[in-house]
Amino acid sequence: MNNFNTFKKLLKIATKQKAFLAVIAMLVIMLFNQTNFYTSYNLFDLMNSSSILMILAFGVTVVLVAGGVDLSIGGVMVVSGIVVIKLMNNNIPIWIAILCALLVGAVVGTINGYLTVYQKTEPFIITLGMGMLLTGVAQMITDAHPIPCTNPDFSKIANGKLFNTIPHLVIVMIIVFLVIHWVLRYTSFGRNCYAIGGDYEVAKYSGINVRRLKMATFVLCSVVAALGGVMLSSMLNSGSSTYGDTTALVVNCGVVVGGTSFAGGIGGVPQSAIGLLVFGVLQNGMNMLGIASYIQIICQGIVIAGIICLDCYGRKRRREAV
Amino acid sequence: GKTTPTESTTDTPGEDTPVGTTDEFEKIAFIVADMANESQAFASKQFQQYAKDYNFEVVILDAKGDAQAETQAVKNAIAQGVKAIFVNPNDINAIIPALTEAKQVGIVVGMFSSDLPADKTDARDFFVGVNDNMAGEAAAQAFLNKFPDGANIVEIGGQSGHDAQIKRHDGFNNIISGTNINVIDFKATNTWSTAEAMAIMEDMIVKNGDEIDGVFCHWDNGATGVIQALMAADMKDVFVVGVDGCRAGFNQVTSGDQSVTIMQNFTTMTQKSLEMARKVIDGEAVEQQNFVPLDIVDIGNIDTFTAPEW
Amino acid sequence: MEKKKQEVILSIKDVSKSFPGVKALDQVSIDVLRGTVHGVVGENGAGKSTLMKILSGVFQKESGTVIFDGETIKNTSPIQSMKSGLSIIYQELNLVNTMSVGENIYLGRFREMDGMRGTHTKAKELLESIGCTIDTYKLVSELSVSEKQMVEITKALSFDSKLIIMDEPSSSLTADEMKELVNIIHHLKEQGISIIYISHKLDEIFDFCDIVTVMRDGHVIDTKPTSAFTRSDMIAKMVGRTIENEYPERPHCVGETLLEVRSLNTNKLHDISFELKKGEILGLVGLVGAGRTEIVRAIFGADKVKGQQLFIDGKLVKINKPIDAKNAGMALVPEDRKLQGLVLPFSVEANISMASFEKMTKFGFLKRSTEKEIAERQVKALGVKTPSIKTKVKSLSGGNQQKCIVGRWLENNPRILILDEPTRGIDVGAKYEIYVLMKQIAESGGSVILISSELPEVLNMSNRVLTINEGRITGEFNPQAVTPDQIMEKALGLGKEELKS
Amino acid sequence: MSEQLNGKKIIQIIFSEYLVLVGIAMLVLVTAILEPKFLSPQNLNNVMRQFGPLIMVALGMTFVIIGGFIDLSVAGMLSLIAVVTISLIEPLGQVPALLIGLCLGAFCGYLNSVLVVISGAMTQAEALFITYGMSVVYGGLALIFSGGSTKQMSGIKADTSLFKEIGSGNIGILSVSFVMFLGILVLLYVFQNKTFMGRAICLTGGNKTAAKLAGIPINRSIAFIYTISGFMTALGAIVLFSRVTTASPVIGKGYETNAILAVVVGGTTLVGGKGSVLRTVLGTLLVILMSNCLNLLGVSVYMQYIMKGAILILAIWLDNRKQL
Ligand SMILES: Nc1ncnc2c1ncn2[C@@H]1O[C@H](COP(=O)(O)OP(=O)(O)OP(=O)(O)O)[C@@H](O)[C@H]1O
Ligand SMILES: Nc1ncnc2c1ncn2[C@@H]1O[C@H](COP(=O)(O)OP(=O)(O)OP(=O)(O)O)[C@@H](O)[C@H]1O
Ligand SMILES: [Mg+2]
Ligand SMILES: [Mg+2]
Repeated sequence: MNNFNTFKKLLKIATKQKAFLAVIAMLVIMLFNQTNFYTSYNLFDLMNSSSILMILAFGVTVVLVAGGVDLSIGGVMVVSGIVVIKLMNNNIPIWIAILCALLVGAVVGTINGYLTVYQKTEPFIITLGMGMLLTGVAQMITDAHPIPCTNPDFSKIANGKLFNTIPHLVIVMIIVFLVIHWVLRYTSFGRNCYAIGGDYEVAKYSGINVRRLKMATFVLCSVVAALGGVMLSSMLNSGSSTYGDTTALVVNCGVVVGGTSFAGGIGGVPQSAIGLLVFGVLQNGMNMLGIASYIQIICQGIVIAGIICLDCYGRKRRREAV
Repeated sequence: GKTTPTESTTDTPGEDTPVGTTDEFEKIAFIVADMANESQAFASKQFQQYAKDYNFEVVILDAKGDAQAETQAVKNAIAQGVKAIFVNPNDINAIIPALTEAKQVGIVVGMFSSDLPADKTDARDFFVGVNDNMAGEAAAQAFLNKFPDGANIVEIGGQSGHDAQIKRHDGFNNIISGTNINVIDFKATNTWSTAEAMAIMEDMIVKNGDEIDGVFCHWDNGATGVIQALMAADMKDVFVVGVDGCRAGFNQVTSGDQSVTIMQNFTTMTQKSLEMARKVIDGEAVEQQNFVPLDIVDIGNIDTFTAPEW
Repeated sequence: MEKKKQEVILSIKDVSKSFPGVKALDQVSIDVLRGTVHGVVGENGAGKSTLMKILSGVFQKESGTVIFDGETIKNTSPIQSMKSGLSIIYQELNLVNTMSVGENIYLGRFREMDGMRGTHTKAKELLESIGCTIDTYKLVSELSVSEKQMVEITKALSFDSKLIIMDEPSSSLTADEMKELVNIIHHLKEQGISIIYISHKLDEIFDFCDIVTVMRDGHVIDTKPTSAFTRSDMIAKMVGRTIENEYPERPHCVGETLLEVRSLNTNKLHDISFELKKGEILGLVGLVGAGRTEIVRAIFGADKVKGQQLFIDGKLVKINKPIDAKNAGMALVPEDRKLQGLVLPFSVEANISMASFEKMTKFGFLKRSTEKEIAERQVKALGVKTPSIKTKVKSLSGGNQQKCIVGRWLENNPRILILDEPTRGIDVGAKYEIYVLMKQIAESGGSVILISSELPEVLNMSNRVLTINEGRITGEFNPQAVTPDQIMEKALGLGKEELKS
Repeated sequence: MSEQLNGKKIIQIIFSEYLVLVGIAMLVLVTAILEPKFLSPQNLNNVMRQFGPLIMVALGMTFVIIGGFIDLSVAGMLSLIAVVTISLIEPLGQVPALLIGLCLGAFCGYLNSVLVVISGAMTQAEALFITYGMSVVYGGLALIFSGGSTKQMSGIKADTSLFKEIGSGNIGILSVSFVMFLGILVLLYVFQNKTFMGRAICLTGGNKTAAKLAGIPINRSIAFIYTISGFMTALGAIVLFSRVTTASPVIGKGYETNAILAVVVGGTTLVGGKGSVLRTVLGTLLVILMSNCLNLLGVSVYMQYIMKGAILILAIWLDNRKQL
């Protein structure tokens, strides 16, 4: 009985989740092709290469659920990634450097939050501006040169492998996933995020401290993005101002493809993980199949537009069907 | 299922034939920094064209101008079980961890066009390419030749933060500083955009007027914009130097709009890379650093070069 | 009931508030006694909602004092007022659509509720205590309007309130649910909780309010025990003039068939067929959720249908989009004016002229003077209270907003006017005007389809009534020849059950 | 409004409604003091020319944003149109190439609208991601079409006089592209304020459901919104490649953000329903002047990012403050 219910629940999620179906479809396609796709190395690599974007996506999910949007994560990632390396290159211990980088995230998040919440500006455009500004800051502090890390231990944080198979990066990603999932589902903070995203005014009249809460989501998102930046720097063992070019759009897009509503109040980190997996599997699979780059680009565009269109279409059908 | 490439020796007989190799050709991967960049798109075509000559089958992976995507591409190549990887790096430091991993599983690693930092060269087997520092130096030399008595020039950089932009700028300024040629204005672009180069040039003309004797533009297509701006301002005798030696640069030199292009020969570079890889795989020793010389092309010697295909 | 000591729980003194262009409240003073139901009535825009929002801390008063439970209240906020024992059910529904019923009831109190499970258990208990069986895990967006209303009431109850303000809670409740609400109100009263009850339905006011305050144009006109009011007295005070009848006489020149609907099917509707005669007002009666809205939306081309044939004047017409319906001479005043009717950030003018582009465009170009004429004509004809036609429709009161939508369609001289809950939240005077309009349309050869949850309204205004139950037509009546009970029986679907048994 | 307009009132209106004007004035003032050549005719001429491509795209974007949607596809679309049009000059001749380019733009825009309408995307966010996907598709098509290489107008043996005229020609003291812009501005202004479709677009942006139920053809207005955007992007592409005489397959990169920036800094709100093409002109002017000024002041490209971001934030912030 219980099993049956879980099964039904899964089925419901599957039909509702275009992204999930897309991932399954791609996995099936890869079954019928003679490639090294289904090797443990590749599957872990696939997870590994999606991990940083996923970490960012989990932070963004919180903001989106609360009815905001954050396009500055690319900038945050880059700046914090550079900060951590600059500090370490000046002989500051790793952990302190990482904390400082996260602090950078917190500061940016606070500014974003302050401007959107207390000054009632449009987060979409404010964070876009913040992203540009941070890119400039990153270029200025590095003079637009990539800076290699001189501390040999730093690289191991992301590049090491547990039992020689599971990349540390994947483990970090899973930890972030679990923490944010728990926060969103089982804490007062998380539920209130859904409330303010669902209806800001109602939440306000229900005595939720909407401003502080919404502000907190921006801070959380930026701190998570900063963590993503630290992991990126560790993975690449260097920091540069050019890393975060299209990150913000791709991540937000992945989160929405996964099914977290831009309008707020709907979604969660499992959906975001799947949304990002769509891109990860697609990229990896097409590389495995040796599909030419330009075609890959077009396929990616079609998948993005396609899934979102299907999703909208489903919602339209549901609207009409009631 | 199949084994992971990391445990490369545990292949059990009777399994599916490894996909990485066919009967005749060994699989190699060329990781392009950015396929939207025409010089690299051209290089990838060269790889596809010449791979068979060295008994290779080439997989092209696009890093889309992104350092992170590039390490992913390297790992993807590892997963595909290739014999050799050629990388045109977006960021020479960022690529090292991934290349180290590739070398650990026994893949031959060749750097294409840009080399790793001097103290990290053990992460690759060999390097073939031009040195972008040298491109900058050659451009500087062209100015020194043209203006022995000194001149005022401006520099328009490529995408700021990009490896080629950094090296061309550094190489150029190493030679130029201390000479009587003054770089009175420098600005890099947000992307390798002709329109941006043109707008910057227009604004530099307003600012510096007729003082400008020469322009060093980091890439020939940018020089196209520079030339447009100069023509609009009716400045005819400005000495324009570009890098690439692509079709645009060639045409501009031929028509006399551009004075010099520093030409890099991708065909030679590709062939040399493939040859090196073949040798390493076959167990021969190779030279680690292989510079393909840059040509300084001007109206005087342009007839001696074959017109580029890109 | 023995006379307890009638203690004043809430004392409002000389409270004023103005908005740009209107003085919404002018020196308002009201005392509310503990354990009483205090009715507040008044025309649209009288300032009722504004006053309540000041009490609950949504708006801040400009002057005057408010003393609640012995304490003077200054610059309060919604949560402060709720915690101090004053909760409010707003006129516009106030639930988070994307969340479950249970979480909505305890919104913002997740921690106190001991997590998700505690929230749902407690919510279920509370809902059951008022006789409501909604699944607490259901999303609010899946509820019907009346179910939402019940959830709101439950939410207000979940606070230990000393005073509950209900701003038109009954505007979308069915008769049964209304009974339940009355029970709840009595129950609360017994516990010594006071209730401020705002409604345009005078029956309710006379039914269970102890004291009534009448407001007009931001002033308190009178406050006295309900028994001291007569109905016409109260109406006269509300509108400042006397109205003899609440309903005009229904039209009586019913002619041949104007519209015929044949086998209309959608996911929710089954084989709906009916005729609409010229000069007729056809009432659709049913419980909320029965599918009345769906029928008219389908006819109007707003929803996808599986199959239907529509004949106007005996000719088959194809209607796929609302534009087709408009061109065929139909007009629809939708049930949710803010979401479906109005473009809130736009002016009254733009909102009124929205359906009249044929009139005001020439070769695709707008004629501004015509647009102005149209807007001014309708504002005048319907008596829309607005500072100017350039005023944003957002700042009008509910009733006046509704009039803008009606005016928009009247400008088109529609032959078939469909009104979905047209008088929801509208005062007596405005209601009467709308009834007269319906009658005028009918008498000038058009017809009206009227959907309303107020049975007296349907019975008094229509020539014919169809009952709808679960997407089917279950009966057809002449409202002059039946009792309300007979109609409700069919609307509740009881006839079917009897046949079966 | 028929109230008396005295000086004080005008200043008040400027500060409350057209803050971007103040921004422009300050930018002009500071730059003119630090670098007097800023006001030289040559520089003004440059600004006028640099203004050309972006204003076209931004004007199109204005309608999209007023209609409550957004169009990120202009980046890919601009690249595609530029490489296609420039390649067609030689085989087909100038006028056919130009017309095909414009049609292609309108078609791509129409295609976007079809996706939006069929899928029933009602919100800005949905449209954002659909058009982002389409931008990637158009960009990919541009790469395939060009094989990744830059197309040269100067390398074309055909007659390119028409495009040269668009790119660098003059009518009196005005550049051809500027005159084109003026003409189009008038057309679009009239379209927005005096025609049925213009009003329909505003109403669609204000409340789609209500507009639909009132018999406004919202599907047609969505089609108009995106087709205009596509057409204007095509014009932008043509002005752009005529100016620089080349078209690379990534030539449109960044145009989407700059166009949105221009529209929003101008004061058209992202909520939909409210805004004007005139505001966009001011917004675009600010964006263009900013990079011009920074170039003249010799500020590094890093600063340009920082300034752009900061001005965007500042503009929105100040704009919001006065509304509070
Ligand atoms: N936010 C607001 N901004 C401007 N004016 C407002 C606002 N809210 C209300 N008003 C105006 O204040 C007056 C009183 O409105 P209120 O909503 O209190 O009326 P009401 O008595 O509740 O009417 P109804 O019965 O229609 O709900 C009206 O003239 C209305 O236009
Ligand atoms: N937005 C929505 N999403 C999902 N379900 C809905 C939505 N709106 C309504 N429903 C469902 O459809 C049913 C009909 O709701 P509604 O109250 O609109 O019915 P109706 O036919 O309009 O009622 P009436 O007969 O009073 O006009 C309800 O039971 C509700 O569960
Ligand atoms: Mg009210
Ligand atoms: Mg209804």
